[in-house]
Amino acid sequence: MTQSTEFDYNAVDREQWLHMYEQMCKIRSFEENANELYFSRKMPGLTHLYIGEEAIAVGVCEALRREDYITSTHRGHGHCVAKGASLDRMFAELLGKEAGYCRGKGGSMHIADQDTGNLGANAIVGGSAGIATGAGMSIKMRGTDQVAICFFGDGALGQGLLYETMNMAQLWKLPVIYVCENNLYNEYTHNRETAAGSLKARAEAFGIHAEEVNGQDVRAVYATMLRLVERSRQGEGPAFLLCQTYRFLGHHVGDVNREYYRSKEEETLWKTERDPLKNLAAWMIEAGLAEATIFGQIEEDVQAEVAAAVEFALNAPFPNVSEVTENVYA
Amino acid sequence: MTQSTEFDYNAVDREQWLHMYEQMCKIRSFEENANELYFSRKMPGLTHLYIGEEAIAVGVCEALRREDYITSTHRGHGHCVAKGASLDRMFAELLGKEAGYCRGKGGSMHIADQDTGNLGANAIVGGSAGIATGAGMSIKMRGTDQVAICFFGDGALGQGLLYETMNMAQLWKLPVIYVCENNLYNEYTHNRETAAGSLKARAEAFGIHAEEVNGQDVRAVYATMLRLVERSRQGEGPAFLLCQTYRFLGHHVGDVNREYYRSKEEETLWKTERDPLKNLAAWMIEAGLAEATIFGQIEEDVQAEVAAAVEFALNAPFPNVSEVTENVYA
Amino acid sequence: MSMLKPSPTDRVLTFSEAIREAIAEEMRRDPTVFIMGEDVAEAGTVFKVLVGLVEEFGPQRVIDSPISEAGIAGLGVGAAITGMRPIIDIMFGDFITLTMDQMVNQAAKTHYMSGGKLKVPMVLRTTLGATRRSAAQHSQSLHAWFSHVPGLIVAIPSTPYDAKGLMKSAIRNDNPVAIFEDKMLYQLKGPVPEGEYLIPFGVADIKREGTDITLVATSSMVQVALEAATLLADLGISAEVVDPRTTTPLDKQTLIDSAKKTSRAIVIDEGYEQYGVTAEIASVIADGAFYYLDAPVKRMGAMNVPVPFSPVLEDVTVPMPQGVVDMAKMLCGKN
Amino acid sequence: MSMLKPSPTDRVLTFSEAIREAIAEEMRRDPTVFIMGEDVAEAGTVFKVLVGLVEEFGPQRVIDSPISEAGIAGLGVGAAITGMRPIIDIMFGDFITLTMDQMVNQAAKTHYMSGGKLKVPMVLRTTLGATRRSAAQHSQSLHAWFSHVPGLIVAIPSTPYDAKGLMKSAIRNDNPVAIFEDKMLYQLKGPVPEGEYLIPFGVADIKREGTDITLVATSSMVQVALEAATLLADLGISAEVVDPRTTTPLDKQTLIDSAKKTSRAIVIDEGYEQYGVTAEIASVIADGAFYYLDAPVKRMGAMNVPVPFSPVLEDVTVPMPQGVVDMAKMLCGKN
Ligand SMILES: Cc1ncc(C[n+]2csc(CCOP(=O)(O)OP(=O)(O)O)c2C)c(N)n1
Ligand SMILES: Cc1ncc(C[n+]2csc(CCOP(=O)(O)OP(=O)(O)O)c2C)c(N)n1
Ligand SMILES: [Mg+2]
Ligand SMILES: [Mg+2]
Repeated sequence: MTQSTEFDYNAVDREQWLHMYEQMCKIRSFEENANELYFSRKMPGLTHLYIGEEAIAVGVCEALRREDYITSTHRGHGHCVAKGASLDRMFAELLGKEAGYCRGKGGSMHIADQDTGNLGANAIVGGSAGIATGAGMSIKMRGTDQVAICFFGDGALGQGLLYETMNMAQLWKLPVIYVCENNLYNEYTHNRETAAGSLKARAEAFGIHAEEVNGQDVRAVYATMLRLVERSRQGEGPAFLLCQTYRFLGHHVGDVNREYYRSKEEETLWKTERDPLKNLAAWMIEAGLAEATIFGQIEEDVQAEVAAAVEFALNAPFPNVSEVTENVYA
Repeated sequence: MTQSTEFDYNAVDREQWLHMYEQMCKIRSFEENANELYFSRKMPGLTHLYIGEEAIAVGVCEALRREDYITSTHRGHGHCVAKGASLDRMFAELLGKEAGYCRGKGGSMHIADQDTGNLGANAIVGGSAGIATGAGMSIKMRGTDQVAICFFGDGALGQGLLYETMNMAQLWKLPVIYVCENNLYNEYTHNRETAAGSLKARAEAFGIHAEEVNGQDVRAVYATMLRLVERSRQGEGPAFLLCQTYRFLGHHVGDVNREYYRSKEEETLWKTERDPLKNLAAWMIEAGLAEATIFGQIEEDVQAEVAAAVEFALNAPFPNVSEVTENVYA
Repeated sequence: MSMLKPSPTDRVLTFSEAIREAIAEEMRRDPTVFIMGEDVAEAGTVFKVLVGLVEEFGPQRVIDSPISEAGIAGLGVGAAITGMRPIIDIMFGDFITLTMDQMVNQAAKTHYMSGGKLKVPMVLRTTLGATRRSAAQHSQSLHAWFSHVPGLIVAIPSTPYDAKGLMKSAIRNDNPVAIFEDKMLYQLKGPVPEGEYLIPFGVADIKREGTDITLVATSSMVQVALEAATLLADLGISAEVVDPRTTTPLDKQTLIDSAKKTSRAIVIDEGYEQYGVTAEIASVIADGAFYYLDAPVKRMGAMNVPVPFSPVLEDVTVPMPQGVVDMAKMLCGKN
Repeated sequence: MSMLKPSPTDRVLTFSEAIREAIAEEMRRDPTVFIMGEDVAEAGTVFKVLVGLVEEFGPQRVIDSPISEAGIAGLGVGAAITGMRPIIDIMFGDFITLTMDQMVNQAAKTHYMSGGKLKVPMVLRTTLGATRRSAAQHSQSLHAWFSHVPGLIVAIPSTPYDAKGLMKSAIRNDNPVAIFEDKMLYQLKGPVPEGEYLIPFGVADIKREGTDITLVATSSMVQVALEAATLLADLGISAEVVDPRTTTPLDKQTLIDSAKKTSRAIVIDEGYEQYGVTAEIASVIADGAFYYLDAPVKRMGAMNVPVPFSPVLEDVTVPMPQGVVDMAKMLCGKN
């Protein structure tokens, strides 16, 4: 939580902050609706909500271009929205419809959208570290100035693959940024039980430039990422960004009674004092960048957009059964 | 290469240093004979010689008790000898004979000898990190004060498994000591091409106590290990020991022309100035602990023992073909 | 004792309860048994199979691990070689991909490579099965891989009774044993006697006797086969349902004998059909019962596609009773 | 063009040279092709197959990697999705154990899971085969595992001609392709035409025509089968040797047609026999040629034991020509 403070937040356009607010708002509303679709039994299976962590996806993706790559996780809706996917096709995917981003074949845990550079959510914890790093390798070989972002949770630091790929990224100075979303838990286990030593030092051991940031503050995430992305574009190699955050709800939609692994007080603290949306709005109002009413307006607009997207998805047809054997091979 | 200097080498008995010399001598002679067995086509397959690295195996194992565990590598003869195995049964294993430690089924890369706590050489680079760490877990659960040593090469730091297991070792304070034999090469590739950042920091990132030592100086290795072993026996958890070393010969017996990956000068430097046997002898003579002649005497005795062991192995019978289907299941 | 079948008067347990009971009994009996995996302790696994164990045995023996499948499998091997009897919990069968080196190159070979000196008495429990809307990386049935590997034992229970007996045998066995539990079976109820019993490996169980056709089925496909057998009975076809219970070792004789008796066979398993368990079993029967067969041995595995998310697609990828009925009718010449 | 056979007047290359030539040609043709693995550059791999490539293409395209099999497979997937055509070199087939998650959960499924949008045009080359005195962790033939997985293609060449043509097809294919090269074949010589040619996947090749029995053989077992066929000819038995060349996709029709013609078949492959490639092929033939077979389809795989080090033990674990001859004589009723 260092250097970022040097960044002058006022150098950023009011409109851009509002855009980030809107993006976070979209993610939150998307997730609330996904939750609702689950409880009303309209969505098959389970899904992992990103509520509470919105500032990371938005702060990171705001520092990217459309042609930059991201790889995402089982908790991937936020990354997908922030990178620019449209909500209707996302909901359609969650419902297993033909109009979904993956024609219903992937579902929540596998949404990919190459048009916005999203190489896919991944249901294997840490499983996308190779893909993101390989994308970085490809960027370097093709000689573009893209970057590749690898999103993953604190739990993914348990996977050996991550260390293998960080080593190669640093050896070959690949433009990959590892973004660790440390929400303190691996499913139902606090990471003090699963992670020894320092999370950040695990990247530093490979000589990778690493920083830590308050993941509830979109300004800090954005400002830090701008720097890290620039470094990578300039050929300075990979970076690691440790974001401190919290998921406000369960590990997945069905994880409702959580007291056996974390306290209500802890949840309340984060929800009330560290809500990334509230905090951005409060700062903008205080800094005189926006009036309070504008945020309500944004929320309303977003909610209308999300409602329409849900409607679209609910009415969309399922794929034809014959599609089951299509796309096994290219 | 710090703390160890605090150790008073004179506190160690002259007999013990001579014993270490003898052990190193045994390893060297064992390896020279293995090389010869290969070139005279009496040994099936290839083998990886430990010549030049003897001080590590001996310095480490000298700090252990018989009931402590070790796991070893493809370059494992040194560890096996130092832990107390007998040479005749080792040679018999190298030749695929029934009298071998594994009844000829394992060969050079799989010698195991549970009577001396050797849980086995391993032909998967890094593959024994789980076994050693699991042995540490078992020690802790069974409540003994044993320790488990995991020997591996610098190349094994490329394997994710090592990071997964170091994390657990530190989380649970397991009595495991990771001994990295950094001989600079992964087969035919210098590790500056394969390892980014700091090798030692890779253990430190997990909060593991790590030290570095001159792997050509058996005194330093022994003194350092004594401390690390004691820590682990006392329940202070794992440690990591980075040993700087060099293999004097090829990656395996067939690797004879090495100039395309390392220079003759480099080899000569290490062989002449950093030979662990010569260096120990020189120090003992200089410190007045031994006369020059004694080393020649030790060598002669060892060579006789080794020659007898080779003889035993050459004359030993192969296993009966019907044994091929035995020991698949316990 | 070990070969007993459950009796209808036994108390009823779910598949999940039977597994928990087996593990609890063995942990009480033998202090070297412990279980380790992701969220096995307070959460009792994501499928809730182990709920209550940490309360009884404490966190020293019911151990929440980091998300390190290769690592915990490796620790299992090391602990097993040095005197413990670990049970390693791998949440989804799809994640055995991460344990292959430790299971196949280490666990399976240590005994042999050491000339019989070292033993690896460990259990790897994991799951299989689709139709839970979990998509391609959480729905596979990959037991064919382990079945291919000498040195491993692979158990694949289909009833609460078998699940308990096989689990207890696995824990007491001196070899690495992989147990695949179908996620869709956890709530299945069935009789489980109170007393202690074990089920030996390599002994198939005839789940239903019949005379016209043999349905060899594994895991939840046993339920599919039993349903099909009921439907077939209405059509006048008497189907015998045989459950191998372990794929390695495989009770070839019972399978062959059944096929010799009925002269027709279908093999049903939820792994991918290509190069899957059905291939081994079908070829064993086609060879062993060659001179008795009136029709080719047919195979029904999961469709050879990654498991799709969309329910309308996913449901057609696994064998269903009606499909078995249609195939059986064809083989029996009834159309 | 692609279906041509080599002609006896073609120049002679070793298996190893044919592979190198295929890769070099494709690297010249397509700048997105690169190769990465342990000791592939200056050392040209431990088997010396790639010697000279780094000199021609430079270390940017012939890349020495750390000893990170999972990692390099993963990088391959990512590079392939984003426009490159990586060839990932996994030294010993035993080490694919470390790549299973990346190959099976990522490479094989990405195209399907993305609804056809993303493609993974990567090649994983690795080895198989025993009898090199390399013991249990360096001698396995694990191609049955990948063959089981929809989304992967598995090629397993037996001659220099096939090796070149299959490698070129693999590099140009838009799917993940695994190629298993037998370490014992690298020095095998055979005709390879100068010009460009490709071998399509899923097309078996009849290596020798015959009328009395079909020997389906893969990789180096093709040589074993050809030797057996020569010995059998002396006994008056005419054996047809069929090489599937790819296990997935499998050219079922050619195998079945051959068995229909000869009415007897033996399937020979160097993987472990249990749940191995022989099981799939045998059951396909036993089903497809059911009404034509005069004898059960027999299988000969590697013995179901970890590969022992001692030469006297190792040599009996793999199928040998005499064993094939004995089995064929039995099936043909000549004793
Ligand atoms: C390799 C693997 N192991 C286990 C799981 C099951 N699983 C899904 S999410 C999860 C926890 C992940 O924790 P973290 O990486 O911190 O992400 P978070 O859910 O907190 O966002 C686990 C264990 C998995 N999907 N993949
Ligand atoms: C997982 C795995 N990958 C590759 C190999 C092939 N291989 C054998 S030894 C070796 C180099 C090991 O280097 P290092 O760990 O430094 O040990 P050293 O040989 O230098 O003692 C390699 C790549 C292997 N045995 N296992
Ligand atoms: Mg987390
Ligand atoms: Mg080395």
